[in-house]
Amino acid sequence: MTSVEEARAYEPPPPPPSPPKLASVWAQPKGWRQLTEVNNTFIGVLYVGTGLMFLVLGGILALMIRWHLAQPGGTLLTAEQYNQVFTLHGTTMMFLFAVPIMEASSVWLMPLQLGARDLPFPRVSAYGFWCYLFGGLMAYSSIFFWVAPDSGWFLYPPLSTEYSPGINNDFWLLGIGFIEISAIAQVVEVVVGIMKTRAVGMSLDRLPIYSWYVLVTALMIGFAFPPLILGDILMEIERAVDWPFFDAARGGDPILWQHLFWFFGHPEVYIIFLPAAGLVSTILPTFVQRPLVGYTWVVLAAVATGFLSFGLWVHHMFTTGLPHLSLSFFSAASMAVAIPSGIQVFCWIATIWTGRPILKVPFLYVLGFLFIFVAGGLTGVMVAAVPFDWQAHDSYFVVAHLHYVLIGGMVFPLFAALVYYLPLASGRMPNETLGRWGFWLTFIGFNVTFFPMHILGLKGMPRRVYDYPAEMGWNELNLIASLGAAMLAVGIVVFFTDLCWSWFRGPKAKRNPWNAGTLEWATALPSPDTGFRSIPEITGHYPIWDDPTLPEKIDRGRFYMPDSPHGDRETLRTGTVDARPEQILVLPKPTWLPLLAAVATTVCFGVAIFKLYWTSLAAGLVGLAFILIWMWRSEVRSPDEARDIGLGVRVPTYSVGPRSHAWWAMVLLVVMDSTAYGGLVFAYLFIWTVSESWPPAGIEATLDGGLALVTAALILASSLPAAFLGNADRHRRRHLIALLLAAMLALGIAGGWMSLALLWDSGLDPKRHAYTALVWMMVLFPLVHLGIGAVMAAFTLVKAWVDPPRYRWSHAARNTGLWWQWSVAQMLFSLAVIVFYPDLA
Amino acid sequence: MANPLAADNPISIVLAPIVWSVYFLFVYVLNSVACTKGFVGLTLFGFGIVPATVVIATLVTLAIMVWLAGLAWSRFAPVRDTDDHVHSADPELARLARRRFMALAGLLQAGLHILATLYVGLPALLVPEC
Amino acid sequence: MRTRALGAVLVKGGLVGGLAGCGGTQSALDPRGPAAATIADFSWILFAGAAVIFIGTMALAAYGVLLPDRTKGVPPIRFILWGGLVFPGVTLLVLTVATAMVGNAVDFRTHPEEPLRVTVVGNMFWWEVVYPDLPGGPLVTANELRIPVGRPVEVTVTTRDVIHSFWVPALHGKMDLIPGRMNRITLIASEPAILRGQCAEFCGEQHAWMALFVVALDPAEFDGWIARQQAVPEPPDPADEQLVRGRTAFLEAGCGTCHVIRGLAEGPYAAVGQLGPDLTHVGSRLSIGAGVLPNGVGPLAAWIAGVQDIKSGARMPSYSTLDGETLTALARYLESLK
Amino acid sequence: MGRGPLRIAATAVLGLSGCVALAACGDGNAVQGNREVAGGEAARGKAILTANTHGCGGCHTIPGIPNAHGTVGPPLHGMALRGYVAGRLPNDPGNLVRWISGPQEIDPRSAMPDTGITTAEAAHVAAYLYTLRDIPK
Repeated sequence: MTSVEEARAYEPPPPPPSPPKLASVWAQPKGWRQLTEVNNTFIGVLYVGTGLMFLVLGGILALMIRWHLAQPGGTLLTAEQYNQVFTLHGTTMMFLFAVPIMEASSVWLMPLQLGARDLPFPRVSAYGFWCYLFGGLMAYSSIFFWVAPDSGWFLYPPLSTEYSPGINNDFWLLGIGFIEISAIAQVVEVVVGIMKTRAVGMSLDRLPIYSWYVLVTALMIGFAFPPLILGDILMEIERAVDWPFFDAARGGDPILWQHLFWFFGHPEVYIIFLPAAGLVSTILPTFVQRPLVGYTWVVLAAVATGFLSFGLWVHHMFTTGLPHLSLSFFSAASMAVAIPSGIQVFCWIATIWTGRPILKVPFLYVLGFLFIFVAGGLTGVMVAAVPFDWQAHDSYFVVAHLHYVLIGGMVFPLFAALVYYLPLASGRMPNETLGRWGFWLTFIGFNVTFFPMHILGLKGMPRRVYDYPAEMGWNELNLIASLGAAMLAVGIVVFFTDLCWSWFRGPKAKRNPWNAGTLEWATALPSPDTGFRSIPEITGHYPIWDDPTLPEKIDRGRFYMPDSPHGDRETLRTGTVDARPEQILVLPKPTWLPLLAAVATTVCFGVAIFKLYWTSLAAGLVGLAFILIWMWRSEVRSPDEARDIGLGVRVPTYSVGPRSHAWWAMVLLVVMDSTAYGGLVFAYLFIWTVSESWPPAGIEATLDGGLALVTAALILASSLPAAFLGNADRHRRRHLIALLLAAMLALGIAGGWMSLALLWDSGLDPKRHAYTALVWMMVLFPLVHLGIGAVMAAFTLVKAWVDPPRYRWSHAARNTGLWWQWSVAQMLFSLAVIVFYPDLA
Repeated sequence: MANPLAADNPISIVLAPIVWSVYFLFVYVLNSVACTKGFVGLTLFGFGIVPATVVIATLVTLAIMVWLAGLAWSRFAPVRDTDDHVHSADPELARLARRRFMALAGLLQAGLHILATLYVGLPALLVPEC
Repeated sequence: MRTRALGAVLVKGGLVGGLAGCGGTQSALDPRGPAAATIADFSWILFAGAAVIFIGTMALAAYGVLLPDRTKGVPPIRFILWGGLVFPGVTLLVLTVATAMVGNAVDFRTHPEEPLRVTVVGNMFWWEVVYPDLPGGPLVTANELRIPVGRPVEVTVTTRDVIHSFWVPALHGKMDLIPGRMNRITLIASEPAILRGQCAEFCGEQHAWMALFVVALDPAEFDGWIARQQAVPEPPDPADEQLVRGRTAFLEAGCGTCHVIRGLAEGPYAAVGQLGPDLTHVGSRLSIGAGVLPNGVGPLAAWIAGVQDIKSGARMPSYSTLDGETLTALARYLESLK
Repeated sequence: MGRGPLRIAATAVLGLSGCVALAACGDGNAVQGNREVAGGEAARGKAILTANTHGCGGCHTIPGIPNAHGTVGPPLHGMALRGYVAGRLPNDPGNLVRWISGPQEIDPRSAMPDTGITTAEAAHVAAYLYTLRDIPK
């Protein structure tokens, strides 16, 4: 590696203008049509900005809480209003700020760091963003009418079901449930992007460290959110049509919700923390001017955290009276997860040791993060110890702990990144003086606010109380915390002032102003819509430190794809492990479809809050239509076409099967869906464990085994043609595929009909008992999947009939086959469980 | 997917955590069902059925982890000193560095999850089941 | 026990001082029973350990920041191996075992002495307390749990509506009250004391005002209290017109639809309701409204006339339609039920 | 408005401007009569009200006392300025203490019960109430 000092001495010349064709295909549309832009540079900035807006909105709620609690007998809010405010504060910060802004950061930054021009599914990013913006505003707006959710951000039944008849919690279930779907969309985008669209030579062991973190996080979202979405669906069904999943009086169990919620809720903490740790691992080396020490160790730590954090969920349920040994298992996993955190902290400290720290504002935030996060991690180990948790649980100690971990572990790195990447996004430098004031006010204000809460909790103050007696010895600490909150707020205002002022008025930044080594700093400033002028070949973790002339070489088009000779937006698809060039991905141009589909989706969920189900259904169909049009316009490439990407390499523009990004997207979707289905099976088994007998006493109706067998046979038969779809596709047998799809649909519809008949004839009333409700869900869930598969199959057939010359059997047929087989597997498993399991148990 | 144990298959990085996840789920479900369905009182080799099974499961898991660690070590040892090649333009040297990365990651995963398995298994000897 | 001594010094030294006044302590750092004491000791060890680790880690970071670019002697990988993997690995292994042992030490289910059994039923937003198997028959009271010092008390907790959590920090940790489930926690008080507890799981509008007092009494005093509580209250002295009027008002205002007063079970307005707290000996309790007001004639009158104002969302309406004389009489009558 | 630090600051500012106004207009707005309670200490009165031993805050909204925002009885803002106590007794220290300690003697039809407060305590409470001069507009 060239010494860092040499690299610093070298300043690349200003970039020559891009070739006109390349510049024009990536140019943003003007005026209102700018809303049609799907490029990550545009969407990413809006996305991050929206996240920051929700930080401010959530912060205002936090200030209301602290003002109200500054003294006992606060009169700013009524009890009812306080409960809405704290619920919406938690909901906003978790679902509308922390998770989305981390996804936003990765949508904006990932392509630059990977050396791609854009992520593989720009329209999905755009759709996800618009859904988030509209859904978030919808959920948040409830507070303006004092109908915000008021059962806590965790929404425990029966308080959130039987005892909350108003529409408050529907805002949560439908608003947040909807945003979770957009989170899932970004998972597909980011995972496939990291696996498939990297600079040449960026093999797995040279992946930028932030990408590892984002990859792990995205997969965690993929496993953690679906069970919560399932839980949302079950709860909304219980609220809307009275199927008693969580109603103890009818055999349900409120604890079931807690399992589903915390199976999401604990990994959630790491979903928020890991990308932030990735930002720290990216920023810190720049400010010590040395590579990160222990790259492999940090990767290990991120991956291990991803797994271990799924073994923690019950530590939110230590006081629910679960068996002692079960608590111990989760206590042990909660301790184990501290080790990867320790490894990361020591890697960061070791990196600081090897270099010469430059105490600029981003690095101050990194140091502030280390201080607060280590403290929060240590209290985290304390609450992992079961007996201590019995005291600390649901007290202000936990409020202190979680804010140390989340603000320290996520907001500080985020602020570091906002300052650090300001030049890359705006081309201007932040103001050092304002930045320092902002940092110290934020850092001291934070500790003054939250440190006293540790003591408050141990002195017996529970969480989520709108008031407290004056004689408990809590007054002074509460007042201190409130004054600290004011200071923290001032710090954040100063921070944002710096950010906004510098964005428009800061001094122009020179290229690579922090002298960083990672690839994103090789672009011109601000980073152009085009991304890289040519897609580089790299040989290490810090390409610019390896070769300080790299930016210049990129500017001069010395690498791959220096122009856009066919007038398409393109990026390079490379091999997952070795990152050799494999294919040109032709990307979509600006389109209204994602925005229109998001509007329709918003209406679909929004009117459902007010129980206007027919309007909701209509809006849903309109949204589906937009998405089908969007799909219709995809797939225009010929499998036979190959293009020259420069340096004497020719690659195809199309691929199918496991090499293609579309196949991976479908596989990811199926994997994520399987955790939702897994959650449903868990729910069924869980209700079995809490029932005295099985089927539960008093339920005489039974499912007809013969009818079930016929259903299973039909459904299974329908998967046969689906299995041959890929093979027929390989041989381009168009008519055979049409025949297979038709057979699949016919058998599937017959089987689906029979499964409904099975339920109908059984006489099992879903409102009667949690068991009967779950039997219905076990069948309805795969049935809805088969229905989606039928839409996909019909789409494939119609497209073939209407548009045969341009249409090649490919993604649509294969993905339909994949989806169908997965749905069939679900249905068979469901039938086996509901029909035969009662006998076995 | 090709052979998950192959040296250049990235799956090798996550084998240990996958084994741990299966183990964890097994002991948790076992204890929950034993407590709710009332067979916690049964004995196996003179021990309660739950602690005995947990101990066996822990030992089996540890054996798999140790084996994975050994496999990773056998791959890591020959290329221990090739870390610098991560910055090499030569594809062959770069491949060595990649092997080193995967072997080391696999080794550390196995080591870390040996600890995690011990943490989970130990309390079974100390804590009452229900 | 040395750690507790240290803790006591810190508490008295004012670091965490300012103990609660008349309401009784609610601090986990001021234990009045063996379980809370063991947990407090454990907590002090955890704090001390965490403080040492925190200061050590910050010192390492500060060394790196303040003394830059030296060859600091330790090869980074070995530094990470020992600092990030081996040290926490061993520390946490010890902590896992310690956690298990402390957990066992505060688990009094296998205590040799026969426990006193009590059932606590959560309601939005008050506590029903039942002594189901006393020699003189079951006893029902509310928002107050009186227990004998030294004897284990097995508290069975459940709920009539939403999830609540039973938490008396000076005695033990929390245990949730969950619909359809019976959870148990065994408590021991080590000295006579008045302790405050509070619902710890968010349960709706008045979660903040769902307090419970635990009064630990010497066994003899406890037996005396039980005997007094089991007795049916004497009817008021006919000479005291105000008390007689208060009792009549209680019945005629329909209070008996929701409340029980033993001895008033006859007649068209019988006080046999099961929706609110049992008021048989309401005058003997430390607080009314589950900790929102102290007991007394004034607070009782305020409560009856202004429940929704004092504790909005409570399941009792404000009886502000009673005329002044009736209200005062009613308050005095209830206060007389000692 | 809350009772937060800003409220305190606002009160202080209002109070100051009130003093200035008083100085300017002579005694146009001044308190009539004696407001000195023999044996009453406002600070102790405030402590008694805060502890809420007699439930005062359950019925009355009392400025400066946390958790005293009852609406059963009248709010006690500006007690130092009010003309009558209980609608019948001139507002002077003796009458106020008498009313607080034994309302039923003065008016058996009143909804305000004898709370068991002692005369000495009542004097402290009265002293505190006579520190209240603000009436919200």
